[in-house]
Amino acid sequence: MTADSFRISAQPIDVAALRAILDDPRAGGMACFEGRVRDHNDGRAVNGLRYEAYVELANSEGARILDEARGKFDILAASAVHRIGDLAIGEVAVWVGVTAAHRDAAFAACRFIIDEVKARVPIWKHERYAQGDANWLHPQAGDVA
Amino acid sequence: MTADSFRISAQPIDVAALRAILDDPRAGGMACFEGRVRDHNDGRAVNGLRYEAYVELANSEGARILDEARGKFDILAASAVHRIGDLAIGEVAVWVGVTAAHRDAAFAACRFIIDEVKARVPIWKHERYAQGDANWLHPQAGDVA
Amino acid sequence: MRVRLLYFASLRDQAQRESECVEVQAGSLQQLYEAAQERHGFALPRARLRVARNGAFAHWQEMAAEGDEVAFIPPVSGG
Amino acid sequence: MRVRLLYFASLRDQAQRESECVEVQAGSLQQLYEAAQERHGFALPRARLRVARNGAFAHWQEMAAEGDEVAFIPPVSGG
Repeated sequence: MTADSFRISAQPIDVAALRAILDDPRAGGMACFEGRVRDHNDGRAVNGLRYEAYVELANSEGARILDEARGKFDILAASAVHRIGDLAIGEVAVWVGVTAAHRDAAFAACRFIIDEVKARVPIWKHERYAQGDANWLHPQAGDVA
Repeated sequence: MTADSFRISAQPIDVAALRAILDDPRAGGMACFEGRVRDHNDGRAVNGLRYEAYVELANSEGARILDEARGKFDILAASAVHRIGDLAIGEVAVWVGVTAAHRDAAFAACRFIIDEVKARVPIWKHERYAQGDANWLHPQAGDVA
Repeated sequence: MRVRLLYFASLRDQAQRESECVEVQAGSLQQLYEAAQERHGFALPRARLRVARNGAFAHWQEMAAEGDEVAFIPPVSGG
Repeated sequence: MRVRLLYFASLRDQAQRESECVEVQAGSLQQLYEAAQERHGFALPRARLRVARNGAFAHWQEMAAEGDEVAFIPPVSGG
């Protein structure tokens, strides 16, 4: 993985390795966001979940989002990885890191990337609930993510 | 170090350990910010720098900022560490991490904390320039940080 | 002509398969979904989906071509 | 009375010490800085500093008390 890339990963996300890739002597700041598996959603207890992706399109759409971020914000590099497969509570589902000379751009780009990934990249979450049932999440426009 | 604390550290900042302290099954997201030593500032090449702090007051003011963040934003926990001593280019000078059920609050609180730390906590940066001179940074109001 | 359809998430559960090859008359991507929806009883209305053709987002009005791989994209929930 | 003054960053460089104990007349924290500024030639005007007493931020108008530890806080540059 290079600094400027988006990747779908079937393996656990190695945050330390991702941070190291973004090391850059010009960088004054790195903003990052980790999405983790919560033990609840929408008021229901969650035991675990599974993500699946349309991998080919997810990778190209993710790369497009990073390109857009580089066009909109004065950043040095941006990386994002989204996990697929079975995840336990607390595991990292998505990681976004952005380096920039100044923190304004790093924060704004990081926020842009996670928002766009959630809105556009073909990845789906399947939640298993403590009560035994399970559900694919297909949010309506306007749902709180 | 506990999840809800501010600390001045004379040792290198162990980001992996800090992240682990913030693990929380209720957390849907963690926003973090790392400030790193840049190889330039204000157009001048920087070889390295030193931070010093009024440690007693820095720790109490940092703790107050974290309290304010918990009051203003719907977050689960927040930690921040600021390094003092001699740092090389690329080293982590400051780390802020915030967990929350939702990413809006995590991002907003993380940004608030780093902004307030930079504005209020008694820590000073001493830069050594490639040309051989050195300088304490005492920014004027309105300077770009 | 022959096209390959890809199903994800709840569509895959309802179709009980992740893909299928179908023989169809000339038609738009929209018509492909409508036929698949009738065949498999998909709950999601087309207005809530996006469509991709050969690995790139496409428009529902585009006509399918021989050998296309067409994916119906339910509302996403990554992150 | 006796107070202890703490100097940081450029103030410490200019004073060539990180602290000093001084015997002073009754006076405000502002007067303590003005005397130290004259003694050591501090470049920073008081208006750009904050002041702390015994480990907590204080007001320049407060009167110093016997045994106080008073810190002059130049503009900070952490982060």
